[in-house]
Amino acid sequence: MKRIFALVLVAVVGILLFSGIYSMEGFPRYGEAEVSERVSMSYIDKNVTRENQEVVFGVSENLETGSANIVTSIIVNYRSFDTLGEVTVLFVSALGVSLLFGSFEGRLRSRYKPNFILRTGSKVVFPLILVMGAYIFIHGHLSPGGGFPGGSMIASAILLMYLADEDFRVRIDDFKKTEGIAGAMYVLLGLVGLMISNYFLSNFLDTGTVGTLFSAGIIPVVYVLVGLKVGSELTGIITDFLKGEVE
Amino acid sequence: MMNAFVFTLVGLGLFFSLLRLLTGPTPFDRVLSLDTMNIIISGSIVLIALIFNNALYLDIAIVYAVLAFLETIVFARYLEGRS
Amino acid sequence: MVNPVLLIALPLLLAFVSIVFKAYKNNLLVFGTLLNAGLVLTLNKGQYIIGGFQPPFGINLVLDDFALTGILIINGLFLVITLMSLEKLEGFASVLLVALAGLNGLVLTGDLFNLFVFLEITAITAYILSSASKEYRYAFNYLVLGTLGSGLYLFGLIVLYAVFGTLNMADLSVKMAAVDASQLVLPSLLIFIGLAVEVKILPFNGWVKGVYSGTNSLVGPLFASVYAAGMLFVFGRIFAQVIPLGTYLRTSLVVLGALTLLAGEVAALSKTRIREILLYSSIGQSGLIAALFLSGLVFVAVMQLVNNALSKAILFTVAGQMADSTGTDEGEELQGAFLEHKIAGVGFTIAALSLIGLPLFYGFISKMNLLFGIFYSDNYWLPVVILLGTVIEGTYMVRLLVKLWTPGDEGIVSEKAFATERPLTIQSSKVMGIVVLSVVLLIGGLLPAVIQDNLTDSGSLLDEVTPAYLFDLKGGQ
Amino acid sequence: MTFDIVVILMFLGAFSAYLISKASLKAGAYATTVFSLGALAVLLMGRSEIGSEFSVLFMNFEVTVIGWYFSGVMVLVYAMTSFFNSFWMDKMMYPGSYNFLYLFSLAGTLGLFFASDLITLFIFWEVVVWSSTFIIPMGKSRRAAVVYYTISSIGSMATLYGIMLVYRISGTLVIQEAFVPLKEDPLTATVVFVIFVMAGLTKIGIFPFHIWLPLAHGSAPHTFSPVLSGGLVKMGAFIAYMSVAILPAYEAFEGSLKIMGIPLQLYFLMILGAISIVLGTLMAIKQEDAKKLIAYSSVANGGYILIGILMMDQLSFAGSMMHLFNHAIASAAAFLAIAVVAYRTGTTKISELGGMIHRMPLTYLTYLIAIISLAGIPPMGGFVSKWLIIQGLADRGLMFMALAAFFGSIGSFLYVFRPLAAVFLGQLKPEHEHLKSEPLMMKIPMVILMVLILYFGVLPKWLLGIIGEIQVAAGIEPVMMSGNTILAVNGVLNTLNVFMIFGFGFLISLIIFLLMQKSRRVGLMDTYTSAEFIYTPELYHYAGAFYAPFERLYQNHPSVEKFLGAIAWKFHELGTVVNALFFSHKPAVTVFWTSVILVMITLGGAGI
Amino acid sequence: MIQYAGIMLILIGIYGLLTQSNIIKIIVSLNIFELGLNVFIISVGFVREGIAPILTSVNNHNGLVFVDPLPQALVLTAIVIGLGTTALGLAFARSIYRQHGTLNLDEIGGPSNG
Amino acid sequence: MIIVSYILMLIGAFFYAIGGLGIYRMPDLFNRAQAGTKATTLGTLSLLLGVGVQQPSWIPKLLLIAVFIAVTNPVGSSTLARAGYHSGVPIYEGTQVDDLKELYKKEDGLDE
Amino acid sequence: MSKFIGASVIMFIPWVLLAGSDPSELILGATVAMVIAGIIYRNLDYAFKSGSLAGAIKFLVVYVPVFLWELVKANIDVAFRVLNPRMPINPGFVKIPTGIKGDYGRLALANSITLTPGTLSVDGDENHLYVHWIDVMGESQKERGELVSGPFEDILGGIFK
Ligand code: NA
Ligand code: NA
Repeated sequence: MKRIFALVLVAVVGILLFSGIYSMEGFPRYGEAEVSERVSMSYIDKNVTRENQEVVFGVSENLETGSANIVTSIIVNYRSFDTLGEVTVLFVSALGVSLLFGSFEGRLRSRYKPNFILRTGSKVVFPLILVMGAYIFIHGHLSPGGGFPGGSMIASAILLMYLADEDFRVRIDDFKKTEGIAGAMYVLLGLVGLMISNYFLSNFLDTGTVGTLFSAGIIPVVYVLVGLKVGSELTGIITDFLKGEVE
Repeated sequence: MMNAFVFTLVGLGLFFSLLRLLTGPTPFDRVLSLDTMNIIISGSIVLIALIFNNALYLDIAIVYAVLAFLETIVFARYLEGRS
Repeated sequence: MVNPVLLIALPLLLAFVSIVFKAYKNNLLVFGTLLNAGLVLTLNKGQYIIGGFQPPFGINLVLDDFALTGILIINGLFLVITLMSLEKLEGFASVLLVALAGLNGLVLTGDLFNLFVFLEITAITAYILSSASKEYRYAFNYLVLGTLGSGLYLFGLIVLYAVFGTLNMADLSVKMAAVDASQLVLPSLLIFIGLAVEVKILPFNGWVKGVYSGTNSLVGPLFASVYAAGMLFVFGRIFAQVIPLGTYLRTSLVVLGALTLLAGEVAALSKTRIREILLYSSIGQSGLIAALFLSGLVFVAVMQLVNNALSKAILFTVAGQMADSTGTDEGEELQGAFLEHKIAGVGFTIAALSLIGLPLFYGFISKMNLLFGIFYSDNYWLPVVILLGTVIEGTYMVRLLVKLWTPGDEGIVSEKAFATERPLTIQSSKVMGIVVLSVVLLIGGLLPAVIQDNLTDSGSLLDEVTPAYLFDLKGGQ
Repeated sequence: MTFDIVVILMFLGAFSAYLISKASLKAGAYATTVFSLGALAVLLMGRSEIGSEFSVLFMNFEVTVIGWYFSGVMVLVYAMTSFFNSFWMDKMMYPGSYNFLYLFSLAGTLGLFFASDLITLFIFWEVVVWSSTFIIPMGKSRRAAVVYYTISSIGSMATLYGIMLVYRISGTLVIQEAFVPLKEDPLTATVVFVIFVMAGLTKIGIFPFHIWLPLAHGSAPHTFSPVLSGGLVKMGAFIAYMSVAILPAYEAFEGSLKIMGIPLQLYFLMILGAISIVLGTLMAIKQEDAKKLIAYSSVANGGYILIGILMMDQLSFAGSMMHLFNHAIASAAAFLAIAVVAYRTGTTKISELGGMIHRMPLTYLTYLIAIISLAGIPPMGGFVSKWLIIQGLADRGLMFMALAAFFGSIGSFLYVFRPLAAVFLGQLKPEHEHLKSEPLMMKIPMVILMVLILYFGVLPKWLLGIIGEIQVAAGIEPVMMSGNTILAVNGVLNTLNVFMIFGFGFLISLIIFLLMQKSRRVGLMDTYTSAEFIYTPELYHYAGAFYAPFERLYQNHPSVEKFLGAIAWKFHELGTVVNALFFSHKPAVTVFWTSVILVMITLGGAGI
Repeated sequence: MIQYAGIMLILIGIYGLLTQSNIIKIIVSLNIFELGLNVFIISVGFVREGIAPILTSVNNHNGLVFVDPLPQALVLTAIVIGLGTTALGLAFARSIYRQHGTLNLDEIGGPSNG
Repeated sequence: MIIVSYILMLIGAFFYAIGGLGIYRMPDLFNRAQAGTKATTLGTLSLLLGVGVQQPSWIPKLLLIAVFIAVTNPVGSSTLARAGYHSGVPIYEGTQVDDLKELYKKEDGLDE
Repeated sequence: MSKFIGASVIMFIPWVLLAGSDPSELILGATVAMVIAGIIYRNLDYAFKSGSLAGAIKFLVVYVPVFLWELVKANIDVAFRVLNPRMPINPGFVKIPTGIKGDYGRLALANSITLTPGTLSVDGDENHLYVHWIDVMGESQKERGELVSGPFEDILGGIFK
């Protein structure tokens, strides 16, 4: 009865959502977004602060943001304040988790110990995943991905090791320090921008040539920091969740 | 033309795995079929990279493969010993 | 020139540093709150751009009078409350630093999506702080509703982006104003619901009871004054300045606000536990302030907001302290509790009276002004609701006050202060904080110009309803 | 000395009394007395200041005749009562705060009656309400304070609404100007009038807003009941005066339906006043507590005052203004007399008392005179003012009101007699055998009040002179006097002659009593019944269930208390419902409501 | 289409929140809701024939038709935020389980604090 | 060269199909795991090789993927099979020998 | 220290595969490898021993081709079984002895068994592997061991001593 009632209610909500959204004047049909009428056009053309006619991969130099990945240029340049906030969300969630499980000791153990196949197999791919993570956040301005996927890869590697080896234990203090330092450096980087060009988080480094490794100014630097931070934060969360129930 | 053949076969693989995913009967069977599908999907991403001539998809394929493995292990360890 | 982004960046920096130097995190918190409170005094109004990208392309901070009032209240009260209850920090120092940054970001940002990010930061710190009561089911409920709410906010925001192609508040408000308001009911409503969860508007506030009724002397005042103020400032920013409301939607939402006011006050009347009374009173006040913002009465809404924030800081500190030290906040068991803690009692009384709007206290000035404002907007039913609310609020507050001041059962004068086993103790830091806040309420009531001058232009973004109607405090003419 | 300094000094006085009390309780109480007397002196000397204006902070004042008169009445009561404060200091939980709040509310009344703008008026109104609210629980009932506050607050919030409405329409808060536009707008004028008068009614305790009055007056500290009953209820009269004289009601309601020349709006209120007279009298008769009895008599007397003010004429209005004064001092005197008894015996229950005349004859005399004045029996002041009111009513042909007023006077014999007989006359209880007489400091105010009651009953000329000024200021004809004779349309009243006649009769009966005394004093327990000794004195006492047969007549009457109590309970239940409906630890509840609201508002927006 | 699928997922999430009393299922419902929202956000920026907004040696200039990159950036942020809240929610779930021995909210009493 | 590439890719895709079919047709978890794992591993290797023939510059990354899958795919299946056995998934009734039983009996005995 | 170097090298190899051999990438890769190794090496033991390199080469040159060939055979076998309407199977869990020591060697063996015809490593203890065999043959452990892991046991034994 409750379910039927909920179903009816949700159906009504759905009908109203659909009709409400699609009856709005100017709401684009699917696939017909007018990017040229949105702020995004300037991100694609990289001409928020100066007039660019053309941006060409591997050729254009010294643009306002040198990231070949336009999404990355938004995440770490045009809207990098969001990203700082996002990092903070993860930071504070990890803090919350560790506060909740702060008194726990030891590790959760399952009934069956992982065998050598899983343990060794994981150990073999572990460095591969770690490096993959680093690769992703370092190349965030050139390829899909960036600090968050990269950091997540690092944390996945740690999670894998936890699952594969009952004796595996990260030195969580090292990770906490990494997390704190990376975060602090992110903010400091922003403050340096504030001092140099009067704008917090401004891209004060040379942005180089679009498409090359050393380009995009502070973007790769930020992504490295974000990657390290996210990686250590997620590791912290995982470690906390796997803590035992002993108090 | 060749691509069509290739994708038809890939699709068949996915389809049968999906059937197993739906029929089970145990969660392990479902995870197994999911694992298989994931491998097939990472391979398909590589194929897409070839078709779009864009190496960026290779990175995605790797990440996908990693997450697929992790998923299998997580489920396996989580389900182990539960009947 | 001090850039207000420091109000966000420095607490964040200290938060990150605090997990590296764990041993010093409480010191870092005190340092950070002091630093922020000091910085607030040096700010200049204006627009501050992040990253050097002009809005609407980049994110900007808007430091107008409205925001300035907001961060003044937030940073000031944050400082006082933190210093009052340092012994209750437990592990929360780093979380509090993030909360401070988040609250400042909420009030300062000029970008709708950035607001979503700060909303989440602030909300998550709130979820964590609400777990201090160890009543995790309430914290969980809050988390679910808060997340759903911000999801709906994001939904509405994306619909607006799809139509208008921008996320900047100023840009969006101009573009939205050019469109028929009836077109925008759905996204506006979604954004409203999103914020209403945090602002505690009925019926989106199911979490409040569980979370507020278990708060201690640190978390209670933080939630009821600082967080409430931050969320209400955002609400005011969005609904009085960014999103143009059509007559239909405006009326519906004002009615919701008024219902919240009445429901809150009526529910408070039926309660006997002090924190429960206060939490329903908070709900009622939120409804009132939201209704004022929705009516476009920014200035008076801010006044009432300030009054509520200052009063609730005192009330929840004392109530939380009662619960912390005696193990109960049941009014019956705390009869005559103020007999031995007269200063705290006087502070509590002043706060309660100011909340009701008694002359001599700041609440009176704000209540007069808000009534003038509403009458001036030719709304004659809302004042009836507000005044009825005041009668109910006064009734339960008087009931509570006489209970806390006079021991013994009805009709029997007893020397025994109260029925609990543990004695009520109040630290001197709390007493000092209470005195400071009470004095502010008194100054605001007797010399309103002192507070008033700092608020005068808070409604400046809304020229058409700028306070022509304002009660002239000099002449009453 | 100008009044702005007085107002400020009184507030400062309040603080200093608090501080002095911290050093010595007695000294604090004496300081309170000194400050109150000082305020009274300044008021009396400052009659020449009438017409001056001043401002304090953002508040504006003007000294008007009516304001001066009301404050005079008020401060007189405060000053007389303050003599008693020192005796209760050690019985109070917060003696310092008591002195503080006492003077604070006194200062509030000054500001209230001198206010020249509506906000200032409201501010001081609230100051008085709140300071008295916190004094009441220092007596024996917290519930009384809450009920007192709630009813007062309904009144003050209504006032506030009216003030805002007036300001919205006229754009000014100055009392003399704010109401001007209303004359053109009878509908709004009616709304404002009803609102203001409602505030007034709650304060005077007119039916159906009277329920707080016996509770609060009966439960307040013995030293504050006189102020509440003699003084503060008059605030309501002031508001009623404003609504009728300043609005002005007769002009605004020119076009209304009229009954005997009274606009319907006013006539309806008069009926309420009449009901209050009857109800107050009936309820006073059945009270078991002396303080409650006087409290109900205040309800009845409030009815007289209201009717008189609403008349806005030469006689009734003058009578009402005069009754205001007479009732103030008489009820203050009566409460003080009860306070003396309570101070010595510790109780105010009629059935627990008796024979007090043997221990405190002066108190007996005070009570006797006060209660006679309250009942409107010659030759006391109360008689003169009631006579004037009834004259005015009869003149207009308002026979229902006149009848009610007459009933009130007759009925008051019944309740006047009772405490007189049961508390002061009869036999002294064994435990009261060794009671001491009243202290000197208590005698002073009682003597002063007694003298005033008698004086203004016999020689009301000075008082009626001031009232005449008020009438002139309000634009009506002043009451006419020739020597000691009040000239009314249907008759004249020479108060001196009345006094002579009554004085003569009293003298004769006194001589008979003294010369032909046959009775011998017997101890209460010095008797036996059916060969059995009875050890509980109450059983001998004829004060309990005094009017039991009479009471049976209205045992199950529909009661306003029950009705309002039911409303309060409904609010309480509503709170529980709100709580149960919306607040839960399950997210689903809120998600449900969220969906419902989403649906409702979007549907409404779509025009469905 | 994908946009409709997004809204449907949002509705399924809401349905779950309305009907589920198991904490884990509530968290899952919330995640479905967020997933739908993210799909919707992405769909709002979709341009038919548009390519991923990354310049490569092949798609090498800004004259091409890209899909709107901004919603993608926003979604990345929203996903991470969702991750954070989910982690915290699960932590609460574990704490609730420890406290009450069940994950079913129906079996856990209502207000009792204090 | 392109022909070689497509043949390799076709082989890969063919084994994907076989893998899927195996997963579907085999009678119990262990037999399904057998079929699925071998087929998809070879399928992937073949497919990657085919792609590498067309895009030689991608070979390092393809190699990485290949190694990764060759290592993890059997590990995953093995882990899943063991977990399934521990959970008592139904075993094909034609199963003749079961040496695992004694191993786990011993382990369980130690555990409990 | 050897742990650190070992970890660094292990990290560096995939980087090169991912990022290519551009000098700037190589330098960056070396840095990254060392940074990650610096954070994590204490938790791991990729100790760098003499002989590791030789073993790795031997593994690549000798073992991998055999393995690939076995893999192809296995798949043909699977294809036949799967496509055969009758599905001729005769499964069982068998215990087989192994002489190979060391986790890596045993992993290689286990994986090889999984990927070769008809067998799937399920578990193992110090000296044995437990294998799901789709078509059980042989009677004794030894005999079965020969059948299942014969070709690999020798090669891997030579590499992982
Ligand atoms: Na990102
Ligand atoms: Na982001």
